[in-house]
Amino acid sequence: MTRKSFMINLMYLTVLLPLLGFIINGAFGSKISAIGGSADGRKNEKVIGIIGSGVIGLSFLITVFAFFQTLALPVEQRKTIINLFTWLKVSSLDISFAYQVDQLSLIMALIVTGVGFIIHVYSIGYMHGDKSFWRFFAYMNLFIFAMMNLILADNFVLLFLGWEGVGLCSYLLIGFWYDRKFEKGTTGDAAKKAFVVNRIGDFGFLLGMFLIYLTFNSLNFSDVFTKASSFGVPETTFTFIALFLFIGATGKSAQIPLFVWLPDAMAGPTPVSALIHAATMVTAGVYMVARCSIIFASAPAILTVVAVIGTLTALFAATIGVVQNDIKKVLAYSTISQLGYMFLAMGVGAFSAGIFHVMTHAFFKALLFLGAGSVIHSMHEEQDIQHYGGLRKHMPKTAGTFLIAALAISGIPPLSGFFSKDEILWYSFANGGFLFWLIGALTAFITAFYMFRLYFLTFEGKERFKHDKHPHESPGVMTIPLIILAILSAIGGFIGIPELFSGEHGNIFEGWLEPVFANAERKLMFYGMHTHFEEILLMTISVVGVIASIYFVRYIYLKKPSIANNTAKKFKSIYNLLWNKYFVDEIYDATVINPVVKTSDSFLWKIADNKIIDGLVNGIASLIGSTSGIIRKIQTGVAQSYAVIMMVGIAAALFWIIFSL
Amino acid sequence: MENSSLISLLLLIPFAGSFLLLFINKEKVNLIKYCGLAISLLAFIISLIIFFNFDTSKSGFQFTHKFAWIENLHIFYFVGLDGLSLLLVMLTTFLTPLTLISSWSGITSRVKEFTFFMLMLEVGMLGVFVSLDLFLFYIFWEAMLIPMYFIIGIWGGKERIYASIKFFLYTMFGSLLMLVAIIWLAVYASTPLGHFTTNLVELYSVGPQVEKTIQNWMFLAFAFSFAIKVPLFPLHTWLPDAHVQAPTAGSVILAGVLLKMGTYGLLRFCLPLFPQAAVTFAPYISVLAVIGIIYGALVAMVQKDMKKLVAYSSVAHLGFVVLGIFAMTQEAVQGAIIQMINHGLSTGALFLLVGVIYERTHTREISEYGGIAKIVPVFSFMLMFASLSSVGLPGLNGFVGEFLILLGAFKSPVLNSWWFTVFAASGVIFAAVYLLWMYQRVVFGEVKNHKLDSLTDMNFREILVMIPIFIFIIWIGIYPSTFLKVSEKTSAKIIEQVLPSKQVTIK
Amino acid sequence: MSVPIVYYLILSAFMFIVGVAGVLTRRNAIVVFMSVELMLNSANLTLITFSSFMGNPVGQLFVFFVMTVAAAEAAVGLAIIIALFRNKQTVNIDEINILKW
Amino acid sequence: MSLEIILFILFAGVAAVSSVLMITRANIVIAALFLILNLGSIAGLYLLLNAQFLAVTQVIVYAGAIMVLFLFVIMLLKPEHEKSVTKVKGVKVFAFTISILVFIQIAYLIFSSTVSQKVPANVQASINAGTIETIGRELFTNYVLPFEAAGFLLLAATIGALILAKKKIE
Repeated sequence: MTRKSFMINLMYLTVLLPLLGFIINGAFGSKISAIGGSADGRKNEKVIGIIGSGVIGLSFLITVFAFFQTLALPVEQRKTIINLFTWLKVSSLDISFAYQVDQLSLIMALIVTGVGFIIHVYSIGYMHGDKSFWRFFAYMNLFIFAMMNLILADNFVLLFLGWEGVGLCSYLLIGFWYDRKFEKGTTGDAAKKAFVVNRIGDFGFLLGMFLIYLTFNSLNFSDVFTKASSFGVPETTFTFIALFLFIGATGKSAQIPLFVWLPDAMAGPTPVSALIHAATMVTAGVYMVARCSIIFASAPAILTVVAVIGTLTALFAATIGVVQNDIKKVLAYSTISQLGYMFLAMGVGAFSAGIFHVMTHAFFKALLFLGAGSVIHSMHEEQDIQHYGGLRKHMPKTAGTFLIAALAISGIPPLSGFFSKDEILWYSFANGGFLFWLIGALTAFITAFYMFRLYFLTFEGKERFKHDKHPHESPGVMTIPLIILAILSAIGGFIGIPELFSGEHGNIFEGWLEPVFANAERKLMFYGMHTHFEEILLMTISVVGVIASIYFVRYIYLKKPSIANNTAKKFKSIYNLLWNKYFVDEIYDATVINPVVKTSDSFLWKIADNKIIDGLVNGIASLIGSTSGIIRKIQTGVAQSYAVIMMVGIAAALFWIIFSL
Repeated sequence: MENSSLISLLLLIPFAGSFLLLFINKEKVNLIKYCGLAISLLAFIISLIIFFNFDTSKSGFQFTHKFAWIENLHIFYFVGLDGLSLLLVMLTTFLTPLTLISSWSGITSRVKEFTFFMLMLEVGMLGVFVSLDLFLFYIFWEAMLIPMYFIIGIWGGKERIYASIKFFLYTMFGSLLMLVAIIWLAVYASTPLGHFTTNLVELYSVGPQVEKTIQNWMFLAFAFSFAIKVPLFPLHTWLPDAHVQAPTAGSVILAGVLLKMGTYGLLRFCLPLFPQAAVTFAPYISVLAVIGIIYGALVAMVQKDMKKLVAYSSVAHLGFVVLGIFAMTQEAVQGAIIQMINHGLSTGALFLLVGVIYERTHTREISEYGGIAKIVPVFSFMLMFASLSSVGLPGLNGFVGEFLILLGAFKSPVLNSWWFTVFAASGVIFAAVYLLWMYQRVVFGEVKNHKLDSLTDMNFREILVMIPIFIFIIWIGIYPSTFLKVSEKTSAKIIEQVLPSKQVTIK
Repeated sequence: MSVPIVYYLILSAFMFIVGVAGVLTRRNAIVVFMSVELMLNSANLTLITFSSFMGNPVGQLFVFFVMTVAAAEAAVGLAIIIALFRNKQTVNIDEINILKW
Repeated sequence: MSLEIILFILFAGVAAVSSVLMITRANIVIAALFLILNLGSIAGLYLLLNAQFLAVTQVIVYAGAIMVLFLFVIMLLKPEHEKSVTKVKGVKVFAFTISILVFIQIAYLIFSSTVSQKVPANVQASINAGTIETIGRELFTNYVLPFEAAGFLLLAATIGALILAKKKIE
C-alpha cells in the first residue's frame, strides 16, 4: 500500500465513526441532556448535535480524500478491498467484514455521507427542543452506519446486514414520535408497515442470495461476478437470481407492488424523510441492481421486467401525486416515481445513468424535503397545502431553494435533474423502445405538474392559513443546508453532461463508472443505431412539454383556481381513485392482511391448535381418565376385599401348579 | 489438558450443592439465594475451564470419564463432551445463575425448595448433554422432568397443575418409546458386539448396520420422543401451557435449555445411530418443521398474552433448528447448533423481560399495555433489542443461525428442493410481524391504561441479568466464529456419519 | 420321630387357612392382627418341621428371625392401631376405608 | 401308640381347635386367650420336634411378650364386641369358601408330593440341630450379620412404635 492511497484504506472508518456516534449518543445521550446547562437543555443539545453531525462530517471528509486518491490511481487499480475480520465461515462459505472501495461505492458513499452530513446539521435546528433529541441523533448515526455497510460491503451478506439495518433505522425513525397519531392509526403502525413490507422484499433478497451461493458457491462480490461473467451458467438460473434480487429491490426502493410503505413512512420527522426515504435508503435497491448489473444483464427477461415495473411505478405514483394535499405525501409519491425512473434506467441497461439520477435525485429531493420541513416547522406542524399559500414573502430562502429543486426535478436545463432524467429517457428510447420513452416523458410532464402545483399552492397566491400562525424564515442552521443543496441541485448535473454536448471528453460520470459496468454492458451489447438528431429532438420535446406543463399549472392554480375544483368534481370517480391511491392499501388489507390474521386467529389458533391438536391430546387424556374412573371402583378402600381378591389369585396359582404337576 | 474428572465435577457441584442447601434454615432466605447463586456460578466457572481447555481441532469426545456401572450389561457411567454438547453445557451453566438472579424478588414462597429444584434441574440438564451412555442419558432425561414438574406445579400461575401434568405426561409418553428403542437397539447390538451394551460410542458402529425396516422403527421411536421435546408441530401443544404457567425462571430454562434437548437428541442419537432411516424421513420431518415455522408464527401473531406469543415463537424458532438438522449439510447443521444457542439467549431474554413487567403489573395481556416507552425507557429498549434478536436482524445472533440454516437447507442434497427454504424463509417475514406488532402495541402509542403511570423502570438487578445475555447476542451476531469453531468438527463428523459417501470438506 | 411329617404339614396348613379366614372375615383390626400372627406361627411350624426332620439347624434359625420380625411387627402394628383409634375412634377395618377412589 | 403320637394328637388338636375358636369369638379378650393357648400348644409341638430352644422362645416371646402386648392394647382401647363378623354375608361365605378351597389345594399338594419320602428321619441329627449350643454357634458365626440386623430392626421398631403411639404434641 502506498502512502498515496492510505485514505482509501481508512474507508472502514466511515463505517465505524457513525457507529461510534451511535454508541456515544445512544448510551450517554440521556445523561448528556440531563447534566448542567440551561433548563431547556439547549446547550446540551448542541453537544449531542455536534457529536452526531461531527462523526458524519468526518466520514464525509475521509470519503472525499479517498475519492481523490482513487481518482489519482490508474483505472485498473481503483478497486480496494479492506478486510477487517471473518464473520461467517462454514465449509465453503466464507464471509468477512470486508469493505470494497471502488468507483460505484465511492459515489454512493459521497452521496450518503455528504447529503447525510447536511441533513444532520439541518436536524440540529429542526429537532430543537424535542425531548428525545439524543435518541434522534443516535438513530440517525445508526442509519448512516448501516447504509455505509450496505454500500461498502464486498459480499452479499454484509450488504444484507446494511440492508436490514437501514430497514431497522427506518422503522425506529418512522416510529420516532411513538405517541403521535398518524392518519388512521399511530406512527407505530406506519413504522411496522414499513419494516414488514421491507421484510417481504428481504425474503426475496435472501432467496436470491441462496441461489447465488448454490450456483457460484460463494457470496463474495468479486467471486460471484467473475464467475457470472465467464461461466456457462444457464440463463434460467440467472433469471431466478435476478428475479429474487429484484423482489428485494422493490421492497426497499418502494416499487410496485411493495411501494405502500413509503407514503406512510412520512410519519417520521421530516429530516428522516429527507435522508432515509428520499436521498439514501430507498435508492439502495437501485444500488443493488447496479452492483449486480452483470447478473441482471445475464437475465434479459428480468431486465425487461425491471424496466416495465420502473416505468409503471413512475407513472402510477406520479398520478397519485397530482391530487395529494399533504406536502410530504406529494413528495413521497414523487420519490416513488423518481425511483421508478431509476429502475427504468437499470432495466434498459443504462446503469450509470441510473446511478447518476440517484445522485441528482439525492440532491434535489433532499432539498425538497428539507424545504418542506422548513415550511412545516414554521407553520407549526401544519402539512396540508390547502392551508398554505403566499409563504414566499415570509420565508424567501426556503421558497427560492424550493423553486430550484422543483425546476431540477422537472428537468429544466441546465439544472441537474435535466441531465440525469434526459439521459434515462434517451436510453429508454434507444435501448428499450418508444413506449418506455413515451411513458417516461409523460411522467416527466406530470412530475412538473404536481411539483409546481405544490410550489404554487405553498409559496404563491393568497395566504390561506389562519391568522394565529406567524410563518417565519427558519434559522441559519436550517437554511444554510438548504442553500448548499440548492447549489448542488443546480450544478450537480454538469459532471454528467452527455456525450452529445461535451464532445470528445464523453460523459465524465459514465466514464468513471465504466469499469464497474463494463462486463454487464458487454453482455447486453446495445448498438448505437440512433443519431444525435433523434436525441436532440426527444430532448426538446420533453423540455417543451415540461415548460408547457408548468405554465398550465400556473394558469390553473394561480389564475383560475376554480378550474381545479371543477375538474375534480367533474371527474369525481377518477379523483377519488387517485385521492385514495388506487385503493392499493385497502386491496392489500382485504386480500392479504385480513384473511391471514383472521385465519390465524379464528382457525389456526382457536380451532386447529386449541380444538383439534390440543383437543386430541386432551381427548386421549380424558378417555384414559374416564376408563380409569370405571376401573377404580374396584378400589373399595377395605383392605379385606383386596385380601379376598388376593386369595382368589393364590387359588388360581395353586390350580396352575396342581395341573402342571 | 485432558482432565477426565472435570465433567463429573461439573455434575457433582450442583448436585451436592443442592443437598447442602437443605441443611440451611428455611427462614434464612437470603443466605439460601446467595448459596444457590454461588453454586451455580461455580458450575459456570468449571464449564468455562472446560471451554478453554477444549481442543477444537478434534472431532471426537473429550474429557471423557468412564467406569463400569452395571458390569454384566455393559452399562457405563460414561460422560464426555464434543463441540455440540460443550456449547449446550455452556448455555445451561450460563442461564442458570441468571435465572436465579432474575427470580430474586419474583419467588417469595418456599425459596429453599425452589433453589433446590433449580439446581437439580441444572444437574439433569447437564447430565443429558454429557452422557455418552444411553442408559445414563435416559436416567438424566427422565430425572430432569421431576424438578421442572415441581417448578411449574408449585410456583406457576393459575392453571399450573394442568400445565405441569400435561408437560409431564407428554414428555413421559415420548420417552417411554425411546426407552423401548434403546433396549431394542442394545439387544440388537449384542449379536455383532457379542454383548448387550448401551455405550453410545460402541452403538454408533452398530446402528447403521441395523436392517432398514427396523432402523425406521427405532428412528421413529427416538425421533418421536425428541420431537415432543423440541416441540415439533403437531406435538407442540404442551409448550404454550407450560410456558404460560411456569414462573419466569422456569420459562427461561424451559425455552432456553429444555427444548434444546430435543434437537440435541436428534443430532446426537437419531442421525448418527440410524443414518439410512434419517435420510428417508428427512423430507417428512422437514415438512413438519416448515409447517411449524409458519404455523407457530401465524398463531403467535394473534396471541393476546405476551408469554404465549413468545411461546409460540419458540415453535417457529425450533422449526428452523429441526430444518437445519435434517438438511444435513454443514452450513445447516452449524446453523442449527448456533440457532439452539441463539434461541436460548433471545427467547430467554424475552421471557425475562415479560417476567420483569409482569412482576410489576401482574398482567400479561397485550391490550392492557400501550405507550410504556415514555414510562420505562430502559425496559422498552431492552425489549426492542431482544425482539430484534429474535426477529433475526443481521448483526445480532438470530440472523447467523437462520441464515446458515436456510442457506444449508437450500443446497441440501437430502431435501433436494427449494420449497423448504422458500416457505421457511417466509417465516422471517412473520417473525417481524408478530414481534413488532406486539412491541408496537405494548410500547408505542399513548398511555391508555393509567395504572401504568406508576410503573418503575428496571432496577439494577434486572439490568444485570440482561447485560450478559445482550453481550452474547451481539457477540454471536458479529463474531460467531468463536462458537462456530467449537462445533465445526463435530458437525462435520455427524454429517459424515449420516452421509458417509459424501465427502465433507474440512479445511 | 414316629409322627409322619405329613401330619405336621397338614396341621400347619390348616392353621394357616384358619388365619387366612380370620383375616378375611373379622372386622376388628386387633383380631385381624392376631390372625396374622397365627399365620406366621403356622409357617414357623412348617420350618421347624423340616429343620427337625432334616437335622439342619438353619430352619430353626430362620424361625428365630421370624420371631424377631413378628415382635417388631406387633409393636409397630399395635402402635399404628392405637394411632388409628385415636383418630377414628374405631378399630373396625371396614370403617377405615379412606384409601379408595 | 407311642407317647409321641399321643402328645402330637393332644397338641395338634388343641392348636387346631383353639385357632378355630380364636377367629370365631366375638369377644376379643377371649380370642386373644385362645391365641395364647394355640401358641402354647405349638410350643409343645416344637418340643416334639426336638427344637427345645425355640419351644422356650415361643413361650417367652410369643405367648408371653407379644400376647401381653396385645392384651394391653385391647384393654387400652376397650373396643366393643363385634356385632357380626362381617357386614355383608355374601363376602363372608365367599371368604370361607375360598379358604377351604385353598386348604384342599394345599393338602392335595402335600399328599401328592414325594417330599416325605425324601426327608431322612434322623433322630440324633434333629436333637443336635435344636440345642441352644448349635443355634447359638450358628447365630454368632455364620449368621452374625442378620442377627445384628435383627437387633437393629427391633431398635427401629421400638422407636417407631413410640413415635406412632405417643400423643401428638401440639
